[in-house]
Amino acid sequence: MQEQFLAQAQQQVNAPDIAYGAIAPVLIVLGFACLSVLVEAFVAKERRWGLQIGVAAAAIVLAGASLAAFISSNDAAGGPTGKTGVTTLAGAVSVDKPALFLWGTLLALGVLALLLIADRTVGGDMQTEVFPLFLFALGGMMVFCAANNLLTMFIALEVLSLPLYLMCGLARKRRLISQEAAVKYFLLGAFASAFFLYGLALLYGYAGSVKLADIATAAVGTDRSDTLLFGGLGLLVVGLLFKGSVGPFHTWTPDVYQGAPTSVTAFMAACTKVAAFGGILRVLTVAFQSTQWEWRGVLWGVAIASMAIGAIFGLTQTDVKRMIAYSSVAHAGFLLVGAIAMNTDGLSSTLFYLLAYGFTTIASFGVISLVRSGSGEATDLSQWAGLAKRSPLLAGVFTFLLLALAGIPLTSGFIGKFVVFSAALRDGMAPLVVIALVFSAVAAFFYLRVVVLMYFSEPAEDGPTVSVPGAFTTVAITLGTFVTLLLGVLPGFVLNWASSGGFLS
Amino acid sequence: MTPTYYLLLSALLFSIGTIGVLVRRNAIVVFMCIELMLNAVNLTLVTFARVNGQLDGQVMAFFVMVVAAAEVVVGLAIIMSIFRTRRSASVDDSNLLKY
Amino acid sequence: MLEAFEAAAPSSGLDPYVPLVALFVLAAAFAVFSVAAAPLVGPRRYNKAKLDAYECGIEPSPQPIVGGGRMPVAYYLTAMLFILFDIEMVFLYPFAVTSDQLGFFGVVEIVLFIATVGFAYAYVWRRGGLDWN
Amino acid sequence: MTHTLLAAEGALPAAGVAQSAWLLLALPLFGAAVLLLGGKATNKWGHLLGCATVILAFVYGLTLFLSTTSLKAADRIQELHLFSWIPVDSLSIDFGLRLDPLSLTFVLLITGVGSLIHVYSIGYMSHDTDRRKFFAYLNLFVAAMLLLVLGNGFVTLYFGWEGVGLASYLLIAFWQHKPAAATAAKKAFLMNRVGDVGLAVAIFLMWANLGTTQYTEVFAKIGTLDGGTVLAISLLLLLGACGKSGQFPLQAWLPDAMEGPTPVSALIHAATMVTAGVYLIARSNPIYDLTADGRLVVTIIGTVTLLIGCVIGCAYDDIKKVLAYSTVSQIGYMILGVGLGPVGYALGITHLLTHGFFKAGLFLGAGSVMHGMNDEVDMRQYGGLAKKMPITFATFGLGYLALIGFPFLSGFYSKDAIIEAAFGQEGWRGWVFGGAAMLGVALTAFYMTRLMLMTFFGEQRWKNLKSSDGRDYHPHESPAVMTVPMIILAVGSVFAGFLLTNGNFLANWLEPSLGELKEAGHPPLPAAAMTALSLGLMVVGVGLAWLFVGRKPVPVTKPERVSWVVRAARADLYGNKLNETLFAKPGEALTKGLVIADDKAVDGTVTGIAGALAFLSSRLRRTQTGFVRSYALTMLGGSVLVVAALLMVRFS
Repeated sequence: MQEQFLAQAQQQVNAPDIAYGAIAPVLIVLGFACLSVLVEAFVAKERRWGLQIGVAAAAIVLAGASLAAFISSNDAAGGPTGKTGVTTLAGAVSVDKPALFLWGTLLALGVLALLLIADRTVGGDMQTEVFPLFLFALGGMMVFCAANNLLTMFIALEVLSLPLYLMCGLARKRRLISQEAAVKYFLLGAFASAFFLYGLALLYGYAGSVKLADIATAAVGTDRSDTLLFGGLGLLVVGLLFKGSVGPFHTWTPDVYQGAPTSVTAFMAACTKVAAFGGILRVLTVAFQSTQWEWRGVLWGVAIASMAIGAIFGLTQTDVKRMIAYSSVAHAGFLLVGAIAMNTDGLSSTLFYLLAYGFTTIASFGVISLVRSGSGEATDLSQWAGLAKRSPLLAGVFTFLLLALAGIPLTSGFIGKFVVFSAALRDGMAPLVVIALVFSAVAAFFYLRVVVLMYFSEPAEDGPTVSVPGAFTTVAITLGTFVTLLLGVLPGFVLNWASSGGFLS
Repeated sequence: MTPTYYLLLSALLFSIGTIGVLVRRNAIVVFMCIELMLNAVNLTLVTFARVNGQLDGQVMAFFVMVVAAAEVVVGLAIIMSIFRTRRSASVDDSNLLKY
Repeated sequence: MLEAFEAAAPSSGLDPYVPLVALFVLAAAFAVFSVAAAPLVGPRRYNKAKLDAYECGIEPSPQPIVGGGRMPVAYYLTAMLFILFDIEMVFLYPFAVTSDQLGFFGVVEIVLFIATVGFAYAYVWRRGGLDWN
Repeated sequence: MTHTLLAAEGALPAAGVAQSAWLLLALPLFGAAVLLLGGKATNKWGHLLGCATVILAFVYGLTLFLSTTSLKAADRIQELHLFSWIPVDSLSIDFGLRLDPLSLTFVLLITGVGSLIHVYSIGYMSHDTDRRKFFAYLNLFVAAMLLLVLGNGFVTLYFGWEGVGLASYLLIAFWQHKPAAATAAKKAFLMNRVGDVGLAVAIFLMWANLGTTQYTEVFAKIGTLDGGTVLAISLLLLLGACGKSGQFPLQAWLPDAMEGPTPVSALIHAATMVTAGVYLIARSNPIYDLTADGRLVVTIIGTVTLLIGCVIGCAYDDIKKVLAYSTVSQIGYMILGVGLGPVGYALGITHLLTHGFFKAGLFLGAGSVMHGMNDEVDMRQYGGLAKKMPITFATFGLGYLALIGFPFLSGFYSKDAIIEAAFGQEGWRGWVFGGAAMLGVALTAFYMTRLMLMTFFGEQRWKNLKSSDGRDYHPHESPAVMTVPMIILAVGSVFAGFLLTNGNFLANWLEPSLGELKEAGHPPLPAAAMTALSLGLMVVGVGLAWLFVGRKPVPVTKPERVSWVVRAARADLYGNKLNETLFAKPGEALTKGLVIADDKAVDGTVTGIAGALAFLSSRLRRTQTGFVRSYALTMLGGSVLVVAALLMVRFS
């Protein structure tokens, strides 16, 4: 041991090359997050809210601009399809085509979520600390999608999770359930990261490195015991599936979605899912492609369990936020179907699905935040009866979004399901696709139940009022709905982008 | 040196932590059990670092410790705030969100 | 699995730690012995001070309802801050040891790191986290 | 196999007039958009715009048709590429239009009949406050239906398929304040979904096995698949067709759909949308050519449906439901026709066209009767209306004669051709299918004559009755805006059959799309004998109807029924209530049986599964206890399972 120390001491350590252009979006988001902390510290209370919105918006806009700049220079650098991407920071971060797509998705969804969080006219009863937390979480998600070794991935996982735990508990009005959501999410999240970490440790023991590419090399030929490999893979995947709220690791989802402030739920539902599945796709493709015949059957089972749990539990929910939570569990199952189709179609279709699902979900939560009774948001479904008579526009928009979640044609949800299932079919998973179709039919029941409730029931006497949305919420809902429609009619552009290239190891 | 014993010990600690999460009611104790799990992982990492003859595992243990510390702070903050409103740190009392 | 490790592990290397283990065993034995022996040999006379959670003079507040006492929130807050800033040192030690080899880049990195921690410190300070009351 | 060759060579890019074919979709879509987005501002002229877009589309369709007829037969398949719709590397779906004789035929049917019905609706819906919305939905329907028939691939077809489903749903539920209408719309929507799943899976199968869903490529490559896959695809397509076209076992929604306004019944649920299934099968002819078993199932479904439709049609007193079951039965004929393969594709389409004319005319006539009769649909309340509504009577009568196959009217040409082709099948099939189709002729004649007699002839029963809203009946002829379309359709009912079949005009025209019309094999009877037989059966049906309905006054309420067939037979001697006992009762029993089968088996399965799932759900959700420790246990259990399964897979 000491000899090794001495041996290493002789060498001059070279600083790793850093492609600042490639990682600029992440640096900007995290840098502005630090700036946002300073604003919290030094700016007077009454001026903080507006300033924080400005800082967060500037962060996302600048990050988006630098992302666009990098993409265009990257495309210009290579042949007709552009370079595949850059691996930087001594191989810790890989900015490849899927990572760029996911970053774009995260930033776009981040704008919508920020709009919902920033609107104080309807929901905003949170402290200004929500903004730095939001930026840190967003930065963590971006790193998570691009992390090329497991340790970076773990740190990113915590950077994205810890702020989210706190954001869940920020509601002032329904404080008890908000705090309960936070404590549940935190304890279970920490529990899951412990599993992830143990998996990481076992894989380190197996491969002697935590780089995804090294694990892939080791899996092809090493004398270490496969117990380490598969034990590690199992635990690692459990940690990832937890973040993606895939059943049976979904137990936190309904409680947390219901308890957290609605704008935070929107952010969490859309962006965490994007980040988690970005991570799952990268880990499975880059590190474990050669062992797919061993783990694929197991993930089949997990996907089926998730779809079944989401669809069946969702049927009898009485709270609209809980219902969307179970819908997200079912969608996680569909996404997993695409993620385990180990071909380029599987990758691009899952990326598309993530984008489509994210917009629809954020818009849905935006709508939910508008329906209020005297004691705050009216999330109990019985209060939604006959809403169409009171507010036809809102009910119409929500119906459209529910149809998108159910996967009816002319919505992005349909195209998403279509491309995911056809990718799975091409990979010879016909039985799984049939099961997925059955469960998407079952899930359609509970979306339609809400539609029927809104249109064909008599409104309750003391029903909720629909508050007039502030400009921010209006913009968020409009954008989300518009993108849902646009991707349902003209998905070509996004599909092209999603399928422009694979992972760089 | 037989790394197996270290690995077994760390697996044992990890299991004790897991079981602690399942059986203890006090949120702080539940949380301490999670910390125990993280530290069990640290032991595994350090053992493997030794087996592999590298320093990577030890460095990773540092990172895990820092992350664990951050987790402690966030966790205690959340548990404290819920304790202030509820006057109870039992995880079984936080039971409004269900079904 | 075991064979693989046996092969990979260096055969010696634990020797420097043997005294450490001995010390650890002795300490543990003493602790167990003291705790076990006290109720057996000591007189059993209790008063309020002896039943206090801490006997070093600070009154636990609020008074314990049942069992062990509760500390005021300020204790926890300070403890949390201590842990946080203390643990960050974990990165400074390795840096200090290898700063020669890391060169200028290492200095930049560690300054950035300290600055980041400094932001958090600024927040804590401005928000009154360091005030006892 | 001319068509397969053509398909393999691919279609020509559209040129000349055909390059503007997107107008066909854009015009009605534009109308729908203006009317829906324009809101109340368009109330005054909305119906006129709605008619104008469809008429313009018809005019353009006619131009296109004429320009295509001037081309060589081989050049008549054209494709108009519009844009790349869903391009992912290997999944590339183009949005394009296929302009060939088959799709153009449908364009003319849809826009032609559609124009007439739009015009008719101006009068029919004149009292409705939501007339603008009605026209918007109708335009939306026309656009979707045109997309369905014009699309150049199965995905485009599916898009249109769902679009017409949506329009149909909206229009059935147009009077949603009636609970029956809302229920019927829901039923239609749900039963269509069953069929849609079949179509979707068929498309998935094509995609998975052939890597494409464009017609040209699918048809070119379909021969490379093994028989089982082709059979599966053909059966799944058939399931889709059954759902949309109200074929057994998914026929139950169609009669309920009559809760919608009558023009909707005429356009969507008689002339166009419900024939989409026939179109689908005819369009997929290269697939069906390869699988005799698949075609056999199609013919069986068609035969069963045509009999079911006839029998139930005999039992109803509701004029629109009788017509609806008649539609079910006639589509059964068409499905039977296209199921016969190369000897029948063109025959099925011919019957589809003639049926489009006369059934639309019949529905408009029924609408006109209801318009004059306070929206009453029970035929027992009618009677002797011929004098009060002469134009309606005349046009309806012509449609009736065409439907029952009266010599030299439309139905005579198109239906007999199918019966002859059915008899021409080998062995037992010829006798079974031909015989069933022949029997259908008699039943059709019976129920339609019964309808005619109860509505237009006999005692004026309405004189002593009041409608359910308490008003007296004052039957009157409808305004010209309604009667003119009826007259045009009646003219079509009379001449269309002759014009289309004269010198095999339609079959030749469709040849580039459907292949050459083959002669039926070896009919056991000479053609003349078969014609005579079917005419004879028709006369028997008419005669029986007159015997049981025409001679005696029709009871205003349904008479009590005798319960035994023996007593029924005895009552026959007095001609007393024979109608009810011999036909209505077994028919009713059959209907009831079918309704029970429908309720208990089909609906029962659906509601049963839904109930079971809801029960399961209400139990299982209790496992979400709210205790964080039990959640952790679930997660731990899941993790142990995942790790154990991985290790088992690896080490077993």
